[in-house]
Amino acid sequence: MKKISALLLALCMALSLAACGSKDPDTTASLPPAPSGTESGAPSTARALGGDLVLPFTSTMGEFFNPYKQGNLIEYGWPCYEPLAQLKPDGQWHPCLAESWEVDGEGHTITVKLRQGVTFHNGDTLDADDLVFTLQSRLDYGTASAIGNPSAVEKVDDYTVRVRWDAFSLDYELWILKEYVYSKSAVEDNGLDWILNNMVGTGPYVMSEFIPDVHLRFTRSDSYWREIESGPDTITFQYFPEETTRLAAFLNGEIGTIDTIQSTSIAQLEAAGFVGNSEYNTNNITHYYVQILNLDENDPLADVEVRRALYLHGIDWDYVAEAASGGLGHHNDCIGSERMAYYSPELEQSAYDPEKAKQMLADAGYPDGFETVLYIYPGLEKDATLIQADLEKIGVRSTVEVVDASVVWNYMTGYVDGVESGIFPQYLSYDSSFQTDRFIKFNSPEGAVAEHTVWDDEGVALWNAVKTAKTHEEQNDALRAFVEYYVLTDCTYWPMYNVEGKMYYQEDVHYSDMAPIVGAGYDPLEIWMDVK
Amino acid sequence: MKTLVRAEHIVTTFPVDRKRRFAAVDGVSLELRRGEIVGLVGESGSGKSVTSMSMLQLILPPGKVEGKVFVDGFEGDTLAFGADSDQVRQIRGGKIGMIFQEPMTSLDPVLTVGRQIQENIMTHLHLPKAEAKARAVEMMKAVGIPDPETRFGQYPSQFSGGMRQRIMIAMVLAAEPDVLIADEATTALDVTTQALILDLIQDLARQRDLTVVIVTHNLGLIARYADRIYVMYGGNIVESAEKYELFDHPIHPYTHGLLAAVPRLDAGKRHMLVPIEGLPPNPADLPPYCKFYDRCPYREEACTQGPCALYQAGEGHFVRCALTQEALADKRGRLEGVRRLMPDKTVSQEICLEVKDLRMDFPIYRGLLKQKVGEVHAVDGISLHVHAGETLGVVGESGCGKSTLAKCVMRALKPTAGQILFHGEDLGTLTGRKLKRARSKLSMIFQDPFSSLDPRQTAGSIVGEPLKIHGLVRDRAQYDARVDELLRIVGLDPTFRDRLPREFSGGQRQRLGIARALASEPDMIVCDEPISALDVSIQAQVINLLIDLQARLKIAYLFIAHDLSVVKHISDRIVVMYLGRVVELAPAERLYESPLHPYTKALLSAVPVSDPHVDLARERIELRGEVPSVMDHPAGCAFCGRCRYAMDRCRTEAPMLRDQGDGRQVACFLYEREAGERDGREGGTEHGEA
Amino acid sequence: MREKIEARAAHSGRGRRARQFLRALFHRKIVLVGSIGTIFFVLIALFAPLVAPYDPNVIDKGAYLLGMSPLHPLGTDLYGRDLFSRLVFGARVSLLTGVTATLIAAAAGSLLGIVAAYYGGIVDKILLRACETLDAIPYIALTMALVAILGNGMLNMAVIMCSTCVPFFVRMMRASVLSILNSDYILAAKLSGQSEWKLWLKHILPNSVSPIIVSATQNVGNTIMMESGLSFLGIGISVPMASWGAIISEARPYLTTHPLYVLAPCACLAALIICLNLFGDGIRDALDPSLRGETA
Amino acid sequence: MVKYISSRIGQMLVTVVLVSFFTYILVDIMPKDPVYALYGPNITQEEYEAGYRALDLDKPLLVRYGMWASKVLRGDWGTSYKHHMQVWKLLAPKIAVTLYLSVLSAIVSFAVGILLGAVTAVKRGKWQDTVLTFLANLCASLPSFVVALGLLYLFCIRSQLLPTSGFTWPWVDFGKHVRQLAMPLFALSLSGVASICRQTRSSMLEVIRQDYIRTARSKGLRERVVIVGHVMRNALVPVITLLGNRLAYFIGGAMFVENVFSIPGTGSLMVQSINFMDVPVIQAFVVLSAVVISLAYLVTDILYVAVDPRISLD
Repeated sequence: MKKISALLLALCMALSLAACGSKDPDTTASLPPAPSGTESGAPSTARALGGDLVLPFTSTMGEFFNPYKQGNLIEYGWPCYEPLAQLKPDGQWHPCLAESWEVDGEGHTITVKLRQGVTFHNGDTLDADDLVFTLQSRLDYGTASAIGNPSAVEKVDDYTVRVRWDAFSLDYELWILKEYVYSKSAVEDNGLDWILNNMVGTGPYVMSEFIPDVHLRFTRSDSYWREIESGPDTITFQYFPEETTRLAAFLNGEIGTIDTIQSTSIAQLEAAGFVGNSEYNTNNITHYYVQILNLDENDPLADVEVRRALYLHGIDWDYVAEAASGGLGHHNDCIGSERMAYYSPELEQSAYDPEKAKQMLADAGYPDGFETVLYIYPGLEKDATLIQADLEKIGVRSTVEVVDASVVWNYMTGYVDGVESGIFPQYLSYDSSFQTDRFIKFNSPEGAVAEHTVWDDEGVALWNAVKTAKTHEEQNDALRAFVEYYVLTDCTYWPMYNVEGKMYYQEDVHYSDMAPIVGAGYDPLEIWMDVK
Repeated sequence: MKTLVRAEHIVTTFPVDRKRRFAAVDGVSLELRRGEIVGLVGESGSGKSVTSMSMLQLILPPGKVEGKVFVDGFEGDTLAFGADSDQVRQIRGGKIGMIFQEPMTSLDPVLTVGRQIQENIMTHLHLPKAEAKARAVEMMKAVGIPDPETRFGQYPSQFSGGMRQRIMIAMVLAAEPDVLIADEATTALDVTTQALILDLIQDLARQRDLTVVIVTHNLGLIARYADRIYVMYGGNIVESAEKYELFDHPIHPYTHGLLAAVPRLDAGKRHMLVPIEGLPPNPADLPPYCKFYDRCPYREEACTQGPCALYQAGEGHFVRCALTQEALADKRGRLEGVRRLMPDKTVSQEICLEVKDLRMDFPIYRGLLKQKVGEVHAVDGISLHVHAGETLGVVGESGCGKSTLAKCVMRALKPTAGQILFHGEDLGTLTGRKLKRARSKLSMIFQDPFSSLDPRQTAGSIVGEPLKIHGLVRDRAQYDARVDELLRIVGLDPTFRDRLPREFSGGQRQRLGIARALASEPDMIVCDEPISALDVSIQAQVINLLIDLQARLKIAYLFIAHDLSVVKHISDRIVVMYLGRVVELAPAERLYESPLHPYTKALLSAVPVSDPHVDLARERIELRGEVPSVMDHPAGCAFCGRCRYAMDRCRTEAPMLRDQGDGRQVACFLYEREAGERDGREGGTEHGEA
Repeated sequence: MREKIEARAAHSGRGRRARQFLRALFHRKIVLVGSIGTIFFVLIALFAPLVAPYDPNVIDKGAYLLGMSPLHPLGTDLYGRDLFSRLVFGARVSLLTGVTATLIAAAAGSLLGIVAAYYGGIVDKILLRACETLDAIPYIALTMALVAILGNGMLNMAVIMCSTCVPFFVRMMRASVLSILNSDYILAAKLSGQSEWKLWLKHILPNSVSPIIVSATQNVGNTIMMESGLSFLGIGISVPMASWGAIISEARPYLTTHPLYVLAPCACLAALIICLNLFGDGIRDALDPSLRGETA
Repeated sequence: MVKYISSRIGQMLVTVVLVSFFTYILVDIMPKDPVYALYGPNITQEEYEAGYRALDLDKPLLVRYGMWASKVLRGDWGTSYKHHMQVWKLLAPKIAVTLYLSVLSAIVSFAVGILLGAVTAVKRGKWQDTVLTFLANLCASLPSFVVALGLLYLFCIRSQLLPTSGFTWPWVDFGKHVRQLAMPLFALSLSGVASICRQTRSSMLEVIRQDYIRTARSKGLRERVVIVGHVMRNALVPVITLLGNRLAYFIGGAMFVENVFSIPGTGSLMVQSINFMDVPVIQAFVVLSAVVISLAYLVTDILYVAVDPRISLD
C-alpha cells in the first residue's frame, strides 16, 4: 500500500466552531459581546405580524436534512427546524426543544429533558423516541464524529434521554446546540427520498412549497408551541444563479436581504444608500485557503523547504487578497480570520520576498523551478491566476485545471489516476461544520484503493492534544501549536485571505439583535417586516 | 384602322458598370392598329422583348426607359406617368395584355390557377369574387381546357406546357384587353402544340377584334400568322413592311441574310445555308453607326459615317440602311450566284451502328415514399441502323423517347432489352477497358451549351480532355498542337484556349462541344438537339460546320431534333418517333414530298414555311387532343386517339413497321392492307429491316 | 472595334479572371468594409506580440480595474493586467479556435457529404440518420459532456465545437454534389471514358466546393460565439490564455461598475463576427455569377 | 399526407432511440463516478460496492441500456441523484418553461427576421438595406448573456421598470407574465433574427427575378400586391426550413438567458446535472430535448410540404 503523506483540510475546529466569527478572543463564552449601540440596520420599530419575506439563495438546493448524515447545512432550514437549545448573541443558552439538561463531567453523560406539548408539523408529538431515533440513526450510520461519537443513547422515560460518551470531549457539551430533532414517524412513514425533499420540524414556519432551483416557501404554522407575536406570514428562499440579478432584485425591492462579498455589488449598494452590517453576523466570513496535496514522494512539493519557500516568500498574499476580493479581503497566516479564538499576532510570519524564495528553491535543488498543477473549483479562477502569476516569477510554471467539487474529492483521495499532486485553492464558508475525519477512505470498483492517515506523526500528536484538551484555554493553546506547525512549519495549508461579507436589509425588514443564532442562521421569531 | 398604341423613339438603357450604360433599345418607333396581327422578329439580343416590356414599363430599375408611348383612351405620353401609377397599371393587363415564353415558370407555383385568373379579372373589371370565378371558368373553356370547373382549383404544377400557355392566354384575355403581346409564347412548345396555340390566338383575335403582337425569332410563324412585320437588330428596327411585300422583296441585308440562313421545309437539299458571319452584337460595346456593319456582306465606308435613319423605300415599307435600294439590289445580284453547294459525301454500305429491338423502361416512384407505381416505356422496341458517313435524322415531339434513345446508344443508360451493335460489338455487354476503347470512337454533342461545359475548366482543357483519356498524344507539344487544330477546325481562335466557358457566347460554346466530340476522332457522333438553343444565324453556322466536318472526316451522325426543317436539311434518312416507337422511316426528300403516316403528315403541316405564298397553299391538318401521358401505354397504336383514320383494329393491335419499297417503312394499318395485297404476305410478326 | 477584341483576347486568362473575381467581390461597399475588417483582425492575431504593449499575463500590482489611461489604452482587468494586450492575444485564441474548429468541421463534413452522395443508398441513409441524431442533441449538453471527457485545451475545444457544425456541412456538400452529378458536363466526361476518381477530382469537387467556402467563413463567427457561451458556463478555454468569450464572462460582474471592461471585448467580438459575415456574403455573391449584378 | 406523416414519425422515433443510445455511451465515458454522486463522498467500501451493484454498473453497457430503456418505456425515468425526486416530476415543468420560451422566441425572431429581410430585399441597394443588414448582423454577434445583462442593467438597476427574474404562466397572472418575459424573450430572439433576415433577403432576391413575378406585374397589380401576394408567399417556402433548426438552437441556447433572469427552465438544471453526474436527469433531459427537437423538424417538413404544392404527396 503506497504510503501517501497527504494532509487534508481536517482541521480540528469542531470544538471551537461556535467561537468562529465572534469577536471575543476567549473562546469559553465564545459569545459576541452585546453590540454597542442599537442594532445596525433599521431602528427597531414596533414588532409586527405579517408581510412576505423573500430571501435570495445562490447555490442550488440539494437534499434537505438527511437523518443518516451529520452536518447538513441548514442555511434554508432555520424557519422550520429547531435545535435542543440556541446560543444567542446575548451569550445565554436559550433552551428550545430541551426544557433542561444536566452534564455529568465524570460519567461523561448528558441527560436531556424534552419539552412537552410540542408537535411536529405532521402532527406527531415530540418525545424521547424522536431524539433517540435522530441520534441512533447517525450512530448506526457511523457519521456521528461531528458530535464526538457518543457511545450510547438510552431513553430514560417518555421525555428524557441520556447520552454517554466514552471519553471526555469538549464537543459533547456543544452537542446540545447542534442537535436538531426529526420526527421519527415522518422518516419511517415516507421514506428517505421523501424526507430529503420535505421538512417536518417543530419550528414556527411550515414548509409549504418546494420547487427545486426555483423557490422554497414557508408559511407560518398555527400550531407552534410558543406564542408568535411578530414575523412575516411567509418566508421564501428564491434561487438566484447570477450575482448581478441578485443585486438588481435587491435594488428593485424584490428581495428582503442580500449578503455579498462582491466588491462591485457592495459599491453599488453603498451608493444606493444601504448600510452594510457585518460586525457580528456569524454566517458571513469566507476563508480562502490553499491545500497542498502531494501523493508522490519525488514531487517537488513533497519537500518541506520548497513549500516553505513558496508560502512564506514566494507569493504576495496581500496583493492576492486585495485583487481577488476587490479590496475587501485581507491575508493572515492563520487558519480562519484573526477573530479566531486561537489567533495570535506572532503567527504572522510570511513576507513576500521573491529573491529569497528563489534562493530557497535553489538550495532545495530546484534552481530553475519546476512544473505543477493548480486544481480549482469553477469560480476560483481569480485566485488561481494570481498565484500562477506570482509562481511564474520565481520559476514555478503551473497550469490551471478547473475541476468540479465532487471531482476534487476524488482527486484528493487519489482515486482519479493521473493526479499525483497539486495545489488546491478552495474556500470554506465558516458556518459549515468542519470535516473532522482524521482519515480518508476512498473506494473504487476494485476495492478500497488505499487508506492513508491525514498527517504524519508530529501532526497526529498535536491533533490528539487538541482533542483531549479539558478546557477551552487548553484547547486554544493546543490549536495554536497545531496551526503553527500546519501552516508555518509543514506549510501544507496556505491560508490565502478572509473576506467578511456584508449583509444589507431593506428598509421594511427589521430584526432584533437576538436574531442571528451562532452557526445556525436566524431565529425566525426575531425577524419582522413593516406591514403597510 | 384606328391606331391603338403608338411608340415614338423608345430608348431603354441598362448599366454596364457604375459609369457606362448601354442601350438595349435604341430609338424604336412602332404602331399597333386595331384588329391587325403584327410580327416583331429578331434574334436574341435584338431588343424585341425589351421594346414590348418598355411600352408597358415593366423594365425594373436600374434599367431606364425614355421616349413617348401613346395609348388610345389615355391622353398624353403614358411614359410620363410613373411605372406604378394608376394609369399605367390600368394599361398593363387592362389595355395591353402580355404572355411570356417559358410556360413552366410563368405561373405562380404556390397559387391555384383559378385564383391567378380571378386576380386579373378583379383588378381590371372590378367584378366580385363569385362573378370573377364564373368568368374565369368560362375563359378556361374558351381556350380549350378540359372540364375547367375541377381544374380551376388545381396548381400550375399539375398542367402540361401547352395547357399552361392556354391558361396564360385565358388569364390575359379575361381582362378584355385591346392588345395581346405574345413574347416568344410558343418557342418552348412542341411544333404541333405551337400550331394549336397560335391558331387559337388567331381565332380569338378575329372574334374579339383584338390586336396581336407576335414577338418571335421564327420567320415561319411570321409568314403564317402576321399581317405586318417589323424586323429588329441590335436594338433598332431595320425594316418594316406588309407581310407579302417583305417576303417577296426584302431590302435590308439582315432581313435577306435571315431568310437565307433559315432552312426551309420546301427547299431542296442541293444548297448549303448562307449563314450570317461573325458574332451576335455584344450589347456592352455597340458601334454608333449601323450595328450590322460587322456582319453585313454589303458593307461600305458610307455605312460608318453616322447613325443611318429609317427611310421609306415603298408603300408602307421602311428600311434603315445607309445604302440606297438600288445599290443593295445590284450588290445582291453579284453575290447571289455564289451560294455554296452541298459537299458530296460518300455513304458506304458498311453499317456503323445497328440498334436491334431496343427497349428502355423507367420505373415511376409516386410521392415522397418512393413506392413503384408504374413503368414508363420510354423506348418501346426500336430497330434502326446507320451507315458509315451517313446522317440519320431522328424527329419527334417531346416525350417521344428520342433523347432516351441517344442516351442508350451512348450507354449512358443500360437498356432494358435489345442490342446496340457498334462496328459489330454489342455496347450493351461491354464493360471496363473494352467499353472505354469503344467509347473513343463514339462521342456526343449536347443541347444546352451552358450546362455541357465544366464551368471551372478552361476551353483548351475541355477540348483536350479526351486526348488525355484515350492517350492519343505523346507529349505536351503534340497536345497543344492538336488542341489548337481542333479549335481552328470548329472556327474558334486558338488564343481563347485559356478562357472559361462563361466568357463565350452560346454559339461559341456549342463549337467547343463539337471540338471536344471530334478530339477522339470518332466514327460516329450522336447529336442530341445540338442547335435548338442557338440563334437562327448561329444555327446556320453550326449546321454548315457539321456538314463540312462529315464530308471531310467521314463521320456518321445520329442527329436528334424537333425542328423538322433543320433535320430535313442535314439528314440523309429520317426516322419519325411517337411515344417510344418508330412510326415512319424514309429518305429525307421523299418523306417531305409524300409522308405516309398520319402523324408525320400532321407534324409536317404544323411546321410553318418562311414563305407566305407557299405556306398558304399547303394543306393544314387539324391535330386534336394532346400527346397521351407517358404512363398509360395505349394497347393499340399510340396515335390512334388523335388519328383521323383510326379504325377499331388500331385500338387493339400495335402496328409493326412494314417495308413500303425504296427504303421507306411505316407502322400503320392503313398501309397494311395495300402492302399485304401487293407482297401477298400475311401480317407476319417479323420486323421490317430499318 | 476589332482591335479591342484582339486586345482583350491577349490577356492571360488566369490573371484577368482573378481581377474579375476581386472586382465582383468588392462590388458592394459594405463587403469591402467586411473584408478589410477581417484581414485587420487576422493581422492582429498573427502579430499579437508586436501589437500588444504589455505581456498579457503580467500583473501590474495594484493597478487593477483602472479606467482608460495613457498607460493602459483600455484600462486594466481585475488582476491588473492590461486589457488591450489581453484583447490582442485574445484575438489570436478566438480566431485560432474558430478557424480550426471550422476547418475540421468543413473537412470532415465535406468528406462525409461526398461519401453520402457518391455511394448513395444505405450509406447515404446511415449518414443522414447520424446527422439527424447529432442535430437532435442540444448542443450545450453535447459540448459539456465532451469537455468533461476530453478536457478543455484549445485543440480539444476546437474539436468539441466543430461536432455541432459537422451535420450542417455534410448536408450542404451532399446537396451541392448531387446537383452537379446530374449536369451534362459530368455526363459528357463519363461518356468520353473518364475514370471514376479523376471525374471526381477534376470535375465534381472543384465545382461543389464554393458553397462550402461561403458558409465556412460565416461558421467561424458562430463558433467564436459558441466558445464565449461555453466560457460563461465556466468550461471555456483554460486560464490564463483567455479568448474574448472568457474575458467577457470574467468581466461580467463588473458590467455595472466598469462597463468598459465588458464592452471592449464585446465590441471586438461583434466587429469580428460582422466582418466575417459580410465577407462571407461577398464571397457568395462573387462565386455565384448570377447574383453578381444584383447586390448593391 | 397521413402516410407521409406516419413514416416521418417512424424516422423520428428511430432518431430519438439513437440519441438515447449515444447519450448513454457518452455519459458512461464521463470520468466522474456516479456512485459518489448518488451516495456522497464519504462512504465505506462496502457501501460503495453495494451502491455499485445497485446502479447495475457491474453489468455490460448494452444490458444496462436495455434495462434503462425498458424502464423508460414503462414511464419510470428513475429518481434524480441530487434532488431525490422522480425525474419526470422534476423535469416536466422545467421543459415546459424552456419550450414555451423557445417557441415564443422562434415566433418573434421569425416575425422580425422576415420583416427585416423583406425590407432589405425590396429596398436593395438603398440605405435601408445597408443599415438593416448591419443591424441584423450586430444582433447576431452579441452573445445572448451579454444582451441579457445589459437589459437587466438598463431596466432593473437603472430604472426599476421591469421585474428582474422569475416566471409565471400567463393564465396565472398575465400582467406579471408579460413584464417578466419581456427581457428574456428579447435577448433570446435577437440572436435568431440575423440568420432569418439573411435567408429571407436572399430567397426574396431569388424570387423577384422569376418569370411569374414579371407575369404578375404585367397583370397591372400594384407593386405592394405583387410583393406581398406573390413574392412573399414564394420566398417564405425556403425560410420555413429554418424553423426546425432555429428552435433546436433556442432550446440549447435558452440556458444563458434563463441563468441571468433565473427562469426555472432546463438550462441551469442541465449544467448542474452534468457537473454533478446526475445520470438519470442527464439522460431524461437529452432524450426529451431530442423528442422536442425532432418534433420541430417534423413540423417544419410538414409545413414545407403543405405550403409548396409542387411537392406531390399522394
